[in-house]
Amino acid sequence: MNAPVKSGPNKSGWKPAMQVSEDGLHNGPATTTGNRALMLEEPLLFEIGHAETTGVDLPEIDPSHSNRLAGFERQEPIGLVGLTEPETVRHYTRLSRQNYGIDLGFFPLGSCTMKHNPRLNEKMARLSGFADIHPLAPKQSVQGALEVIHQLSDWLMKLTGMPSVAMSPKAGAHGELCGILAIRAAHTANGNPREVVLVPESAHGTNPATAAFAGYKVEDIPATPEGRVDLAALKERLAPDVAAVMITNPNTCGLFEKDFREIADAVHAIGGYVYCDGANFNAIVGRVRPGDLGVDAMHINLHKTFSTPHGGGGPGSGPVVFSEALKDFAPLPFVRKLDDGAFELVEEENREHRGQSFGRMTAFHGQMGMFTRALTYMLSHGADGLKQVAEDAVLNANYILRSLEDILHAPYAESGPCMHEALFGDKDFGGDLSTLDLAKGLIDEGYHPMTVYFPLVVHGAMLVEPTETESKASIDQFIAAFRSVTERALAGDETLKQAPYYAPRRRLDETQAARKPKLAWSEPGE
Amino acid sequence: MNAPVKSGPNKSGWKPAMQVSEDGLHNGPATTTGNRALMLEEPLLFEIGHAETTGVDLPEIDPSHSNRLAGFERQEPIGLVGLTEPETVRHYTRLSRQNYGIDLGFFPLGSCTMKHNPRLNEKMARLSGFADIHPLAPKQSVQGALEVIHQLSDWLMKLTGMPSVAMSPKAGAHGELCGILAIRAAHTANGNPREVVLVPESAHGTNPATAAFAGYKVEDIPATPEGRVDLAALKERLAPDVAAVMITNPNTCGLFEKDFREIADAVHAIGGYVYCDGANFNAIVGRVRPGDLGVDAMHINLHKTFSTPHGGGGPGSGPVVFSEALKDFAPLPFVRKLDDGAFELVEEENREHRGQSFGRMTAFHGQMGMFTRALTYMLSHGADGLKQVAEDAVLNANYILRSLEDILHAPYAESGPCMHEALFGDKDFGGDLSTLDLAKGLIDEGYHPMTVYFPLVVHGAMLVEPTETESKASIDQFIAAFRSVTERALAGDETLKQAPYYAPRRRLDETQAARKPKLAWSEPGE
Amino acid sequence: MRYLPLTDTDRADMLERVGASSIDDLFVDVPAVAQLDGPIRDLPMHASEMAVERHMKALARKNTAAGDAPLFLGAGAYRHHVPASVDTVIQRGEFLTAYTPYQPEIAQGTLQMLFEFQTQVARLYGCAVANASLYDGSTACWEAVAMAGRITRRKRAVLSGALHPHYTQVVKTMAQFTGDTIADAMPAIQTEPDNTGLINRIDDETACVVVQYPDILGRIPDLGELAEAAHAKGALLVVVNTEPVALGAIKSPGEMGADIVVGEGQSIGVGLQFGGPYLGLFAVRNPKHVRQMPGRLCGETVDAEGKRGFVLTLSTREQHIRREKATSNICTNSGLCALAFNVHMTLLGEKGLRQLAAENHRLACAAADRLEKVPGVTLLNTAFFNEFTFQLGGQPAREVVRKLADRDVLGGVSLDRLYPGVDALKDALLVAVTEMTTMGDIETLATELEGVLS
Amino acid sequence: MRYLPLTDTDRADMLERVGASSIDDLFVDVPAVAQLDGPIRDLPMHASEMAVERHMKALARKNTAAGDAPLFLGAGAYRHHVPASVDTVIQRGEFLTAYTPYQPEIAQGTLQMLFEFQTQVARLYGCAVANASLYDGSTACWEAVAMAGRITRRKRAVLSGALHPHYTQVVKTMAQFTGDTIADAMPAIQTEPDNTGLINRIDDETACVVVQYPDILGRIPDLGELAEAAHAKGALLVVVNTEPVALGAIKSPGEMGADIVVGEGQSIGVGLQFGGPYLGLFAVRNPKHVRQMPGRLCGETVDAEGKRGFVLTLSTREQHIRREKATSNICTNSGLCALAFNVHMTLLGEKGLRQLAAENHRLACAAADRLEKVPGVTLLNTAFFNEFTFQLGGQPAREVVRKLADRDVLGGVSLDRLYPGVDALKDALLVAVTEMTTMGDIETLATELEGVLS
Ligand SMILES: Cc1ncc(COP(=O)(O)O)c(C=O)c1O
Ligand SMILES: Cc1ncc(COP(=O)(O)O)c(C=O)c1O
Repeated sequence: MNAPVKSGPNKSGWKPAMQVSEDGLHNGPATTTGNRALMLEEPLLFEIGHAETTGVDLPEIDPSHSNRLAGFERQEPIGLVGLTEPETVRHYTRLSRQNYGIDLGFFPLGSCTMKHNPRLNEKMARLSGFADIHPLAPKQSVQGALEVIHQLSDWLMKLTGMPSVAMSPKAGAHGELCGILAIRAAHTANGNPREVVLVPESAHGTNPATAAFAGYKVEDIPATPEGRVDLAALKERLAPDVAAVMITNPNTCGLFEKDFREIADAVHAIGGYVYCDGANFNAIVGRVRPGDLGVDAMHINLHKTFSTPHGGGGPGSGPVVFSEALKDFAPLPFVRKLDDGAFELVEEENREHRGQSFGRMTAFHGQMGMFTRALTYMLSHGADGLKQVAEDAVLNANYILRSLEDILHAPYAESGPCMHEALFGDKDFGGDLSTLDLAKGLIDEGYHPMTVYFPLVVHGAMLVEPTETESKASIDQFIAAFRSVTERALAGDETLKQAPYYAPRRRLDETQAARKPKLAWSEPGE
Repeated sequence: MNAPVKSGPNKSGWKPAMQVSEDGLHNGPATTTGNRALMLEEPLLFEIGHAETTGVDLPEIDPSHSNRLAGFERQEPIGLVGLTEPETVRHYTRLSRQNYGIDLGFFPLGSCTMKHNPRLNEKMARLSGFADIHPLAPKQSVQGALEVIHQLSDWLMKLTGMPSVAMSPKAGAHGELCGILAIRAAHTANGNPREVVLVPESAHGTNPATAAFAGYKVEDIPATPEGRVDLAALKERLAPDVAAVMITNPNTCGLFEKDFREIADAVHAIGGYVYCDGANFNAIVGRVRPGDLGVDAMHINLHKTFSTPHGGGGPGSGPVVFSEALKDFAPLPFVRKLDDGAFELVEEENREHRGQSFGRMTAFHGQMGMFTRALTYMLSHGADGLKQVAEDAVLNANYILRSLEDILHAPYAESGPCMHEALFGDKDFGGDLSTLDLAKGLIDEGYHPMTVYFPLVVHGAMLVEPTETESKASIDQFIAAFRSVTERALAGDETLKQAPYYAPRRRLDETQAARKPKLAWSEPGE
Repeated sequence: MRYLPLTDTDRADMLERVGASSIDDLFVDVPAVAQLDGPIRDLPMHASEMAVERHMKALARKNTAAGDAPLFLGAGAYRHHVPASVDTVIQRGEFLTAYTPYQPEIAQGTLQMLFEFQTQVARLYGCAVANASLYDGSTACWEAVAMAGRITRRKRAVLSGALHPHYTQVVKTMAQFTGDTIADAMPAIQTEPDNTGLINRIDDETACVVVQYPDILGRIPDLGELAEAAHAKGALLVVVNTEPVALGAIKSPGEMGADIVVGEGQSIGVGLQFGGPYLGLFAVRNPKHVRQMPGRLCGETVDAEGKRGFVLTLSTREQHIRREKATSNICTNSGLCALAFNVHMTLLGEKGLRQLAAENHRLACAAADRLEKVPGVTLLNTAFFNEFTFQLGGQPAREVVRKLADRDVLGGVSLDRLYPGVDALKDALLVAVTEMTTMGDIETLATELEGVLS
Repeated sequence: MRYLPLTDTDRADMLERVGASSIDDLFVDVPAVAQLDGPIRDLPMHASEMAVERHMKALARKNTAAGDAPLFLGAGAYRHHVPASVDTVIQRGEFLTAYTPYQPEIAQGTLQMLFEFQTQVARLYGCAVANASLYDGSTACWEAVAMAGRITRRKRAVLSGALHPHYTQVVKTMAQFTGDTIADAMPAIQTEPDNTGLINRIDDETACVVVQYPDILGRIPDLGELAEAAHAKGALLVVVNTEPVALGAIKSPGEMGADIVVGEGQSIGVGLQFGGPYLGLFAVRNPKHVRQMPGRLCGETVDAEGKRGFVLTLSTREQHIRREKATSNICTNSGLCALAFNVHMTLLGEKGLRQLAAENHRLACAAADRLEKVPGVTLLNTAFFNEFTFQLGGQPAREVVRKLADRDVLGGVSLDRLYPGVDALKDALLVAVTEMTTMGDIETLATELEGVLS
C-alpha cells in the first residue's frame, strides 16, 4: 500500500530512456549561430523583416485614385515590417519549438486542466458553415449556429442540473463577473445590492478581483486545518451585508467541499447567493450536478473541462449556469427555441423575454468558435464518457498523491481522497531550495511544471493536476522523475538552483524586466 | 570582389545569435527520463501501445453476427497495438521534433530542391471536391478534377515548349521509366529496340537503374574537366546501337550543358532519342524551354520545381513531357478536352486516340493530390513569378559559390556561373576529416547538410542548393556558419569527428544496422 | 473511449495503489444528495468521430457561409482574406496546446510572439505600449473607461453617439455596478460625425471621452479636435477602432492625440466565427500609464547566461498577485487570436497593410458609386473607409435585408438591428466592403436591391 | 512575390558579389536559340492567394465530393473515415517538409515512424519484413513479379484472372520491355474464384503466381491451396491486397503461405484523392529474401553513445549505390502516406482494426441483402468482405451507373469500365460498402437502382 514508485520499468511498458552520457560528450563546441542542432535561435520579426517586404500579393497602390478619406490619409509610416511566406512559416515554426505544450508531454498545471485538445474539435470549428458566418447575419441564414448554442446550453444545464445558462462570457473571469453581476442585480432588485462578498484565501485571484470589479468589498472565509471552508466560522460571519459567497468546488486544494450544501443553506438563509467557481468542474462532470448542491451561479471554463485549447493564453469561454433565483437577471443575448422549431436570439429588442436582465457583457453572442469545439467534445464523450472523464481525472490525481506523499510534504493528504489535483508543499527541502527549483528541475526532465505557489495557503504550494488524458505509463514516468528531482531537493542539491540547463533559455531575470520595462521593440539606439 | 563573408552583422539584419556559454553550464546533470527539456525521447509505438487500446470508438464486435467470409475468418491476432488519440498526437509530435524540415531552417540538399512548400497548396488539396473523389467515379461527376489535370498539362507543355505530357508517373524515377519506355516503344515500332543507353557518371542513380530496368545496357558518357558532357567523345560513341542518351540539364555539377543542342542533333542523327533528367528544371523554369534544346522526353519533379512537399520521402509526382517524335508512344491514361468543353479520360477503351501508347504504368490517373498543389503554385507565381524563381535560385547559388570558393575546393568554379547549385569537394581538409564531418558539424550549427558524396565525380562532393525561397539574411548566416565549420575542417579540428553533439542522436552505426538487419520490432526475447 | 488512455487493468492497479476498493471511494466527500446513480439521463452516450462529424456538419449546413453568398456585413466584424499559412502556424501543437507562459524558459515561443504582437499593435495605433490582448473590442472599451477613471480619479464617461451600440451597452452594463456615470447618445443621422455635440457634453467631471474611428456609420471623425477638447477639461481621449485595416489608410489615433486606443483585432487573422473568439486590442500613448493598464504585458529581459529572453512582467497589476486591488480581473485572454493577428500582420507588413487598405477603400468607393445609382437609395457619408450608410428613402432596412437574404445576398446590417425601435434610423443600411468583395458581388447587390426596393 | 524573399536591393548586392552585371550574365551558358526574351506568353501572370483560391474552388465545385452523394465505389480505392488527428500529424512541418532521411541524427522522427510502419505492415500481412513503401499497389505488384524473377531466375508470371485489371496492365506494360512472359486472363463470372484454372496454368518455368485477395469481384480465394500448388512447381506465391481493412477480418496472406505480399495501403489514413498519391505496401515472408527487395528499408542500430536509433539500411540494393544493378529504380516513395497509414493504424490498433473490419462486413452484408431484393438484380458472390458483384440481368451496368449518377448516387463501378468491351462482363456491377455507408445510403441506392432498372 502506498509504496513509493521506483524509477524503472513497469507493467505499463514504460522504460526509463537511455541516459545522457555523463562523460561530458554533450558539452560540444560552441556554435557560431548559437543554435544547438534542432534547438534553434530566432531573432525578432523586426530584426529580419523589411518595410517593403510582404507575404501577400495585393495590387500596387494607384496613387492617382481619388479617395474619400476626408483628409485623414495616413502620412507617416506605420512602422511595421513584413516577411514573405517562407520566412513567416519558418519564423513561427522556430518560435513554436521553444514552447512546451500538451502535445509534447505531461503538463500537470494545477487548476488549469491541461487535457488533450481533440483534433476533431479543431476540424469542426473550421467548417465554413461555422467559421465563415457573420454575427449580424440575418437570423434565417444562421439557424445552425443558433442551434449549436442551443444544444450546448442544453448540455450545460443538464450536466449541472441548473435551469438556465448565459453563453456570452468570454472566459472564466468574465463568467465570474457575469455571475456576480446577476447576484448584484438580484439584490438591487430587492432594494439593496449589499456590500460584501466572502471569498476564501485559497481562491483564485480572479475571484476577489471580480467581486471588487463589481463594486463589492472582499472578505476572507476562514478555512479548517484540513483545507476546507470552516462552516462554523462562516456561519458566524454571515449577515445581511453579505451579498454572496464565492467558493470553488472542488476547491483549489483539490478537495471536495463536503459541507457545500450546508454552506449554501446558511447563505440562502441570510438572503445571500452562492457563487461557485466551476474551474474545477472536470473533477465531477457527469457524476455530480452543482444544482444538487445549492449553487446559484457557476461559470464553466469550456477551455478546461470541455477541452477547447488554451492557445498560450486563450481564447477561453466561460458560460455561467444560474439557479431559478437568478435566471431572470442573466445577461443578454441568449438563444430561444420557438414553437415552430426555429431559433431566435433574444437581444435588447426582445428583452421582454428576460425583463430583469442586467444587460449585455460583450459585443455579439459569445465564443462561437469554442462552442463548436465544446459541443463536438461533449457529443464525442456522451454522458457515459464525461462521467468517466471525472473518474479518471480523480483517480490519476489520487494515484500521484499516494505515490509521492511519502517523500513530499502533502498538507492535506489526511483530508480524504483528493479530487482532480494533488497538492504538495516544499517545507522539507534542503539548503535554500524551494518549489521554484524543483519546478525548474522538472523542466530539464522534459515536463511542464505543476502550478507553483498557488493556492497561497500552502508554503511553496505545488498543485499537480494530471487530468484524465494521461496514460498510466506517462504518469508513472512522471512520478519517477518527480521523485528523483524531489530527492535532490530534499538533499539540498545546489545544482538545482541553476536548472533548467537544457531549455531554450536558462532562468530569466524577472526583476530586471519589471524594473525597466521594455514592452515593445525599438530600433537599437532609438 | 569575392571577398570572404565574415561572420557578423550584415545589412540584411542578421546577427549572430548569442553564444552557448563555454563555461560548461550546459553540461547539466543527467536526467532520469533521458529527456533534455524540449528535446524529448520517445519509445516505439509497440512499447507503449496495447492490443486492447484504440483511438477510435467503433461498435463492439457482435460475435453472433453471421459472416460471409467463406471460412477465412482471422483466428490469430494481427499483432498490432493501439493508442488513444492523446497518446497518438503526443507520440508523433515528439517524434516530429526529432526531425529537421524546411520549416525549421535552411535545407540546401543539392539536387533535391528543398524549397518552401506554400500552405495554400495544402489547403487547396484538401478541398473535399479534390480530396474526397473516387478515381473511378462516373466522369460526369469529376469534370473539375479532369480539368485540373488538363490545366496543369497545359502549363507544363508551355513551360517546356513540348507538345505532349504524360501525367501518370508517380515520381522522378517513374517518370524516367516512362520516358525510356516511350523511347523503347518508338524504337521497337521501328523494328529494333536497340541496346544501349548512354548516361554520364555524374548522373543520379535512378538514371542507370531506370535504363537497366527497361532492359538496356548502360554505358558511360565521358565528361570534360570543366564538368560537362564531352561532346567530341560522345559523338565518337554514337552508333545505331545507342537507343538514347540520358542527360541531366542543368547537370548534377550545377552547370548548364552548353552543348545540349549539338548533343541532341548528334543523337538524333544516329536515330537515337534524347532523354533529359529534369530534376533540375528549377534553375531554368520560365526562362528556358527544354523543347528549344532538342529534348525528346523529360520528367519534371512536381515535388521539386513545383513545390509539392517531400514529406520525408514522398509522395512525389513526375510528369513527362514528350516531343512530336515520341508523343504517340506516351502512356495511358491521359485527359482530352472535347469539342463541347467537357473533359474525357483516354484509357484502354478509347486508346485509339493514342494507338501506339506503350500502355499503363500505374493504377488510376496519377498523383492528383500533387497536381492540385502544383497547379495552385503555378497560378500563384504566374509566368513572371516562375521566371523570377529560376533567376533567384541561380543567383543564390552563385552567391554561395563565390562566398565560399576562397576557402573550399570548388572544382568547377572556373567553368562559368553555376546554375541553381554550387559544388564543392573536401580535398583540402586536414587530418582525416572529410565531407561527412563537415556535414555533421553543420547539424550542430542548426542546418541540414547539403547533399554529400554526390555527384560521384568529385571527391567528397558537397552539393549546395539554396533554392529561391531563402532570404539573403538566411544565406549570409549559412555562409558564416559554413565558413566556420570549414575552417575547423581545414585545420583538422578533431572535435568535428564526433559531431553532431546537440542532435537527438550522435552518429549512428550504419554498419551494425546492415550487418544484422533489424527491420521490424519484436518483443524483447522474441 | 478515444480520449481516455487508462485501461481497465490500469484502473484496477491504480485503485489498489491508492487504497480504494472502487472509484466511488474517491467520491466519498460528495454528499449523498448529490450522488448520481449513473450517467446523466436525457443526454446521449458517447459517439464515434464519424457520427459526431455527421452531426456537426448537418448543423453547419444550416448556415449560409460567407463564401456561398455575396456578403456586405460589417458593423464591427469584417470578412477579410486570411492567408493559409496563418492557420498552419496556429495549429502548431506548441502554440495551440500551451498555457499562459508562466514558465518562461519553455515558453519563449509564445512570449516572443506576444512581444512582437505588442509592438505591432502599438505602432498601428500610434501608441507607446500595447498589452498582450483582452477578450474583444467591446470589453476593451470598458477597460479603457475604467482605466481612465483610475488615472483621472473621475467617474463620468462621455460616449460618442456613433460608438458601436454593443460597446455602449457593455460600458453601461458595467457602470450600473461600479457607479460610474455614462453619458451616451443615439447616432445622429448626418453626413459628418457630430463632434460639436460630443465636445459640448464634456465637463470638468469627465474622465474620458470615447469615440469610434471610423464610427459606426462609417464616418471618420476628426480626433485632433476631440483630443484638444478633452485634454482642455482634464479628460482623456479614448479612441475605439473596430476595423484595424482602416489604419493602413488613415492616420493613427495616437498621432492625433488619443490617450488610450482600444479596438477589435478580428479583421487581421482571426476570421468571422459568428462573433467570437475575437481579439481585444489595448494601447496607451503615454508610457507612464502602463502601470494602470489591464491585462498581461510581455517584456524583454535576459537569462542567467545573458541571452535575451522574454517574460510576463508588471504582474503586480494583475489579479493573481494583486487580487481585489488588480487593475482588471482578466486572466485568460485571446492568446491564440493574438498569434493569428501577429502572423497575418507579419505577412502583410507595412506594404501589404497599406495595399490591403487601399484595395478595401477602392472597392468601397466603387460599391458606393454603384449603389447610389439604385433608385430610392441615398448615401449618407461624405467620407468613409470601407463601410458606409445608405438611406432607403423611408423603406424599413431590416425588411430589405431579410428580402435580400431570401435572394441569397447578405446585403448589410440594418441600423434597426443595432438600434431597435428608433424611427429615425429605421431606413438606414450599413454596407461594408472588403478585398473579398468582387465587382460581381457589388453588381448583384445593386440589382437585387433594386428588385427588392421596387 | 510572396514566396520570394530576395528584395531588389538584395539582388543588386548579390550580383555585385558574384561579379555579374545582370542576372542574364548568369545564364550565359544557355545557347541563344533557347533564350527567351521575357515571361512565357500564353500563361497568366502571378496572382494573389485570394484569386488562386477562387480559381481552385471553382474547379473543386465541379466535382461531386463523396460526402455529397451516397458512394459505393471501390475496385481498389475505398472511402474510409480518417480521424482528424491523422491530418494534424502529417501537417507538422517537421514531417511534411523533410526529405528522405539521409542524415539520421536529425531525422529520427521519420525513421522511427518508418520502423513502426514496417512493423505494422509486416504484421498485417503475416510477413517477416516490409519495406518503407512503394508508389502504390499496382507498381508494387510489378516489383513483386520482378523480384520473384530475380529469386527464381525464371521469367514467367501467371496472373489470376481476378487481379485488378490496372495491376495486370501495369505488369504487362513492364514485361513488354523486360522480356518477361505474363500469363493473364479475364475474370470468370462465377460464384467462386477459379483456383483450379489458375493452378493449371502454373508450369515449371513459372516464377510466380499472382492472386488478389479479396479479388476484383470481391470473392475470397483460398490462398493455402494456391501456395501449395505454386511451391510444388518451385514458383513463389505473390498475393495482392487492395483493401487492407479486410485483413482485420480474414486470415493474413503470410499465414496462408504467400511468399511476397503487396498491396494498396490507401484505405488506412490516405483518402481517395482521385487515385493518388496512394501507398504501395510490400512485404516478404522469408527474411532471406530481404536483400532482393525493392525500395527503402529502415533498420534499428545504436549511436555513438549507445542509444537506440534508426537508419536507412541495406542500401546496397538501391539505385543511389548500386545504380544499374539496383533491385529497383525507385527513389522518392510514399513517405507521407506511410506516415498517415502509421498514424491511422496506431489509432485503430488491433482492436480498432478488427472492429472496423467487422463494421464494414456487417454493412456490406446488409447492403447485399437489401440490393438482392431489387428486381432483376442477382448477387454473384457466395463470400465477400466489403465489396461484391451484382449482375443486372443483361442491362448494361455502365449505363446504369451513369443514370444513378444523374440521380446523385455514386452506385458502384461497372465491370465494363474496368474491362471495356467484354460482353460477358457488361451487366456486372461492383458495389463497395464501408463504415462510411449508412443504412440510408443503402436504401437510397436500392430505391434508385430499382428506378433505373425498371
Ligand atoms: C480556480 C480558477 N478560477 C478562475 C479562473 C479564471 O479563468 P479564466 O482564466 O478562464 O478567466 C481560473 C483559471 O486559471 C482558475 O483556475
Ligand atoms: C537528378 C535527379 N534525377 C532523378 C531523381 C529521382 O527523382 P525521384 O526521387 O522523384 O524519383 C532525383 C531525385 O533525387 C534527382 O536528383
